[in-house]
Amino acid sequence: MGDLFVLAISCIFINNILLAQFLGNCPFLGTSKKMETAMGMGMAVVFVLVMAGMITWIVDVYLLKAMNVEFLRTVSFILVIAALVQFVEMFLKKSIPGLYAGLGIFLPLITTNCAVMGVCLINIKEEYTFIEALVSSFAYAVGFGLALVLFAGVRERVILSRVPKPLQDTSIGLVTAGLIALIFTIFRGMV
Amino acid sequence: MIKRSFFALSKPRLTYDLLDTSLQSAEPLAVPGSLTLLLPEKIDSAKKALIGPGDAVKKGQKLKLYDDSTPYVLSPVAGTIKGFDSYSDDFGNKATYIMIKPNPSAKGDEQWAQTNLEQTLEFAVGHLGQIPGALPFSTLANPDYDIRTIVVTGADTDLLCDTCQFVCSAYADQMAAGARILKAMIRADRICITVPENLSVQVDLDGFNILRTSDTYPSNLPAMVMKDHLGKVLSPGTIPENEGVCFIRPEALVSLARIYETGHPVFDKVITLIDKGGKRYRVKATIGTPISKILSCFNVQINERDRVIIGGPMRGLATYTVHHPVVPDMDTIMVQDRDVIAELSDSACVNCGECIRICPANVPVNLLVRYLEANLYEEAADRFDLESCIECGLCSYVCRARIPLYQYIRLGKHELLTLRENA
Amino acid sequence: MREMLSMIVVLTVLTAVSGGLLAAVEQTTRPQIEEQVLKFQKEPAIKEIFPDATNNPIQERADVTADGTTLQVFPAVLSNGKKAVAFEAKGTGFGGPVGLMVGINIDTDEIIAVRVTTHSETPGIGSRAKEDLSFVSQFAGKSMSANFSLKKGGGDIDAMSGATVTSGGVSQAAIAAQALYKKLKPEIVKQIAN
Amino acid sequence: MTNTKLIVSHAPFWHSGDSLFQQNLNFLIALVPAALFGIFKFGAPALGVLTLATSSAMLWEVIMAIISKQKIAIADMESAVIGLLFGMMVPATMPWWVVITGTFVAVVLGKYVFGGIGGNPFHPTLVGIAILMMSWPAFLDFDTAYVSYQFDFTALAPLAALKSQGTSVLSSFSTYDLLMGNEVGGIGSTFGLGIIIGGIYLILRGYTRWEIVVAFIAGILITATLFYVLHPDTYAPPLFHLFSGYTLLGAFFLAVENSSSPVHRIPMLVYGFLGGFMIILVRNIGIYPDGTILSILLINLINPLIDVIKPKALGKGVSHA
Amino acid sequence: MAQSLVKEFTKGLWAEIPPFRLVLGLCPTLAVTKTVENGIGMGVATTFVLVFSNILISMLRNIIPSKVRIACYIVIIATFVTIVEFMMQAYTYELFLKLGIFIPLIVVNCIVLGRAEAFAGKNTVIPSAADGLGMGIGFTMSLAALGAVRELIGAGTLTVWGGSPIFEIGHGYIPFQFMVEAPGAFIGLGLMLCLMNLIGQK
Ligand SMILES: Cc1cc2nc3c(=O)[nH]c(=O)nc-3n(C[C@H](O)[C@H](O)[C@H](O)COP(=O)(O)O)c2cc1C
Ligand SMILES: Cc1cc2nc3c(=O)[nH]c(=O)nc-3n(C[C@H](O)[C@H](O)[C@H](O)COP(=O)(O)O)c2cc1C
Ligand SMILES: Cc1cc2nc3c(=O)[nH]c(=O)nc-3n(C[C@H](O)[C@H](O)[C@H](O)COP(=O)(O)O)c2cc1C
Ligand SMILES: Cc1cc2nc3c(=O)[nH]c(=O)nc-3n(C[C@H](O)[C@H](O)[C@H](O)CO)c2cc1C
Ligand code: SF4
Ligand code: SF4
Ligand code: SF4
Ligand code: SF4
Ligand code: FES
Repeated sequence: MGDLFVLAISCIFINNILLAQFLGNCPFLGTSKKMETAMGMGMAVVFVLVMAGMITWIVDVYLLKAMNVEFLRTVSFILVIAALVQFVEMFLKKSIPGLYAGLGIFLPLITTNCAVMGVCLINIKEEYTFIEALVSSFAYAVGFGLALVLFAGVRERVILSRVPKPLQDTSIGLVTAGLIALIFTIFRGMV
Repeated sequence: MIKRSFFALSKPRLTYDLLDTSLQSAEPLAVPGSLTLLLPEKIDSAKKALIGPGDAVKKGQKLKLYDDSTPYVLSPVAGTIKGFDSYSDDFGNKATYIMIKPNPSAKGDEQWAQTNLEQTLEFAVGHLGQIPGALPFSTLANPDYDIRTIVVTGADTDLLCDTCQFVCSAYADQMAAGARILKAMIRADRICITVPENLSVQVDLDGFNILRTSDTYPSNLPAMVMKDHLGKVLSPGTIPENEGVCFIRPEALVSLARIYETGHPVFDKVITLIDKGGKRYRVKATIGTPISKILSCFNVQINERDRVIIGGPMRGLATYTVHHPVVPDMDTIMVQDRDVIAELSDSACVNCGECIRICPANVPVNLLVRYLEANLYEEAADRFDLESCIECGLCSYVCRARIPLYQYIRLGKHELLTLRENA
Repeated sequence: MREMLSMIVVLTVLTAVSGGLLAAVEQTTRPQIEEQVLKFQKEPAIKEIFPDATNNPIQERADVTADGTTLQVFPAVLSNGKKAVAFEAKGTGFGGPVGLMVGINIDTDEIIAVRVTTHSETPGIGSRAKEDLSFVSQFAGKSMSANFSLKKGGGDIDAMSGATVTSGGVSQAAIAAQALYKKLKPEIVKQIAN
Repeated sequence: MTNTKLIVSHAPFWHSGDSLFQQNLNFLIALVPAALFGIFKFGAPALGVLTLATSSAMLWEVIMAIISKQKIAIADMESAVIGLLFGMMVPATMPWWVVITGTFVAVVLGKYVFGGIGGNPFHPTLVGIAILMMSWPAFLDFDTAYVSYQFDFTALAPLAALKSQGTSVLSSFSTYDLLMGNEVGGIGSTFGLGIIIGGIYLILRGYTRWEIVVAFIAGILITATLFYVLHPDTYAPPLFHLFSGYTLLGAFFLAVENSSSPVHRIPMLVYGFLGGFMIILVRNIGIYPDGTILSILLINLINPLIDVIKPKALGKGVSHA
Repeated sequence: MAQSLVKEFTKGLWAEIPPFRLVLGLCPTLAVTKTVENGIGMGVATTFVLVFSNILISMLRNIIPSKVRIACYIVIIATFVTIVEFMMQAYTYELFLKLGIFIPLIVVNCIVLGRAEAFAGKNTVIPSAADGLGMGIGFTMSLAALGAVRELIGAGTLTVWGGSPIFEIGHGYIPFQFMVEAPGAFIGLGLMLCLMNLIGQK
């Protein structure tokens, strides 16, 4: 239990998927101009990542490793994630329209998001157990959401300040993200 | 002007001035050789005006531009219309100056003689809309509001001003009479009057519901009086009238009483002039008198780049011309030397939080100003309480970056209205 | 229906072709990949640990197993005829796992030398563990039963200044090597005897 | 009189007289005791670094304004404060080119790119120091910086010594010594008493928000006490933390930077407390010897999120009659 | 024909150069540009996948039913990604170690799927190949440029291929380490973007 807690803390802060592992940067910059959007994306990622983390772990251990075809990992993971996103989208549309309306436009974005694929691959590379993989997927997703929301908070203000013209928009967004990555090194070595 | 104190751990406190008792009466000023009336409607060259240069006007005559227009002014004298000029205010609202040359020999008060002085609201709306003190009859008659409470601002709303206090003490009887007339016209349940809690002058206020207001600015502003004394907090974007409350000047009641007492219209307005040194002068001037006449009467010298402010230091309006006339709601004229004028800047908000500390309405001014600068008015209203602002001007007074915040906010509200009207 | 069928057929065929192709590529590249891994990760370290080896430890590598633990070992015959073995153990440093190749004299259970193999430490700070030998050379000559903890933790090893975390990782790896060696030594001796 | 040009400006026509220049002038005044002490202790090189840092920061501001054809805004002294604070946080032996590179990073990456005054989401000086720390840590190493000096006290940076040698070194640093600046460190960051006096001056003058300072110090003391009470052998006592390293400078001068800190009361308290808490967390379980710089940058980062906790605006939520 | 081919090829080199113009594919851009060498390696690997997946997809575009088109594209792309992965492991192992997880992640690189969907699925083989090659080279150039800036400032060297630098600033230079650290990647890219905006404005 304690180990899982440490794992979770480490995935959220120390090895933050965005700021320490460089995964999921396109949505990081794309969906952080408004707090509302950022929160929607954060929630969508938590939802999909937890499910993807579990399913790809099962696929890897019970299919790929069992049949000794690990070289199909990339192909099968991406298919699983794409199918999952499609399925989640259909399911939500039918059964929880409220949530679907909230997440809607962010779901398709997630398929081509390094963070989801990356975490699934990390789970395998680190040889996590199923429970560890579950915790790590959830915690990485929370870390993604946290970084995204923090970034959006700052960015909402930066957009309103008098940023020199050539630096506006993505450029200053990247500079801000860099400083946030610098700040996140504060958590290094804490577990 | 009040300075930031050396140790400023607590927020600055600005206090109202009490009645200047050295001025016992208001000096009457002779009718000048030319008067200017301000009509809040612009001239439409496509339409044929009812009045034009050369027309003779009678004292008390109702002057309108067109048949179908609502705004009107009353001519304070008998004389001749000399011409028109256009005038535009702060937000580009257009109005018209009507120049009149008085003719002392003309007998021109028939207009009023012909009219029966009815004590009804309909009559008042049609004929008393421009009496000194500017009683808002059209508001009182507006069927959208259900005005049950009248609040007389016996305590002046802006700093330095003491006209209202003066009117209350000098014309207490007439004020009470005016209140009875008003009560008869409308269905008001009660008439309140605000009085500074430390006012030493004894004023007879029988029949009024007395509200003692504190001496700290902005406790005399309508929204604060509503909250502190009437127990009604205005929701953002509403005005006292929405809650059935109407704020009027004491002088409006005095004028009402005088008109029904004498059967004649009155046009002399009590005005306090505050010169550069803070010395006050009290004058009774005919509506339409150019400000320059009042200034020269007291030998108040105006130099290049000085300011002439109509109203008090926190909420007044600087005028660009000393020819601007006395209007029915003009109580105070303040002259400010160019040397004491605080420099404003176009700096960005530095987030010092001074405005947050002082804002009586808890408006997050630091963020609000960012959204206003970016022209995001809807967002400013939804998330940053633009409409909660009671327009006291304190944020601008303390702003460390010297941003004209008060003006931004007024402009923001104006733009928001335009936006919503166009939507 | 036709559309459905064509969807299924196309996807299945595509996936099958992809699987076949990848299987073939994997088969062809496997030996080359194994060689690369050895060449880049292990060989340099082993060469430094046993500069005077008379055999080729890489070629003579073998897997030894005991109690379900498998370890790849590199046996060496030194120029003075002594027998030695090298294997890799892992610890956790500042930026991730730190691999440590440990070379041991089988007869005396003394460390001949250790070298960092893989790491992802900060260049110039933690990476000194690999580049600057003054730190790892502390291990040389120590017995496999010595205390490999850092001095801060009560052991014998001086941490690198400014890189205590990396130092801790290396120390962790050395301690892991101790455990492995203890467990697998009989098997290793058997293997080398062959 | 009739044709006199009048000034048409907007209400209010009074101003409290406060200005950015006043604020920054007072900031500089408040920094004087600690800076002077640094000059006495570390001699001419310290004076050189402080002057160079202050002037180069102002120069960068001018250069950037000229390049981007903007109004030059050094008269508000904001960049002087950024520069002086930078100088006060670095050792007296820092080479000139490191100083000017540092102030360049602080002024340009910390402030200019965000649109200048009021736009910076993080404390510019801290951005400069943090980036320098990551790039050229050797120039910020106080243990090696003063090898040529002779001191009559332990010439070890207290926090670095604590990190590398554990609590056994604590006996070499008395609370009195730390408070009176008998330690090595940044030019202006060692004289605790001077910093406290300057800081209190600023609070009284109303130029810093006391809530932040108080909550910050409370965060440090409470967190450090918790650690200390649980494991007195492993962790340093609270006062050691409060008086060593950049802590006091952080509490009184860095965490309170306007643009990057909250303005509402509860957010200020949360902000300050979290800053103090993170510092102790970093020192006790993190990798950095001193956590002040990154902790303050971290609370700068969360500032926009927490500064939405504010008292309800007048009439908000009141239903229409 | 030849003219339009040239156009398909060159648009990726400036007008639509990823990731500057299309703000996509940021992860590899940020993560692997510590050195020019890494940038080029990543770029070449991505180019390989782009060209071959574009070719194959344009060949099969009439057979693939539109409803499962994305799935098919993904399978094709993933196949080539895996091939690259094996090849790099076998022949450029050191580079493979440095690029790590970002090689399999080419599969989710928005640029690759983006080109498949936007171009190869609608065009014939030769233009698709030209498009893929142009975009790939543009991407490689961007990574190399960012890598050059970061490596030069952050390490004082330029390493194009094979591990040893082709250029060193000199022994007096103390590398500005920040630029090769994670935060430096964001800021480096942000400032380069600013530079491109400045050039674009003129
Ligand atoms: C060493 C020094 C210390 C000063 N200290 C203060 C001070 O504590 N408070 C202050 O308001 N002005 C201080 N000043 C600034 C001048 O007195 C300044 O000109 C004056 O405050 C401006 O007056 P004003 O605010 O009325 O325009 C100081 C100036 C110097 C050179
Ligand atoms: C994390 C945290 C830390 C706090 N730290 C302090 C503190 O150090 N000092 C303090 O007076 N209040 C602190 N508070 C706030 C108080 O509990 C209380 O909410 C506040 O003082 C109420 O202030 P007010 O009602 O006067 O505005 C803290 C609150 C939180 C959530
Ligand atoms: C902005 C700037 C950056 C500099 N960067 C470095 C550097 O990274 N390394 C270095 O040794 N000198 C650097 N210099 C220092 C000078 O170029 C000069 O070579 C140095 O001070 C000579 O010192 P030395 O003779 O002691 O080596 C820099 C100077 C400036 C102005
Ligand atoms: C940018 C940066 C990189 C660091 N890299 C390492 C590292 O690779 N290994 C390490 O043990 N400490 C590292 N540290 C931490 C620090 O130098 C050291 O652990 C403490 O000073 C305690 O010795 C790093 C610190 C910073 C600021
Ligand atoms: S006239 Fe109006 S503003 Fe002036 S003192 Fe009277 S009530 Fe106040
Ligand atoms: S500014 Fe005018 S309305 Fe306001 S208080 Fe002064 S005199 Fe009255
Ligand atoms: S004018 Fe300023 S201080 Fe006054 S209520 Fe409005 S926002 Fe608040
Ligand atoms: S007083 Fe002015 S500068 Fe200070 S926070 Fe308010 S608006 Fe910003
Ligand atoms: S490359 Fe687009 S999210 Fe990573």
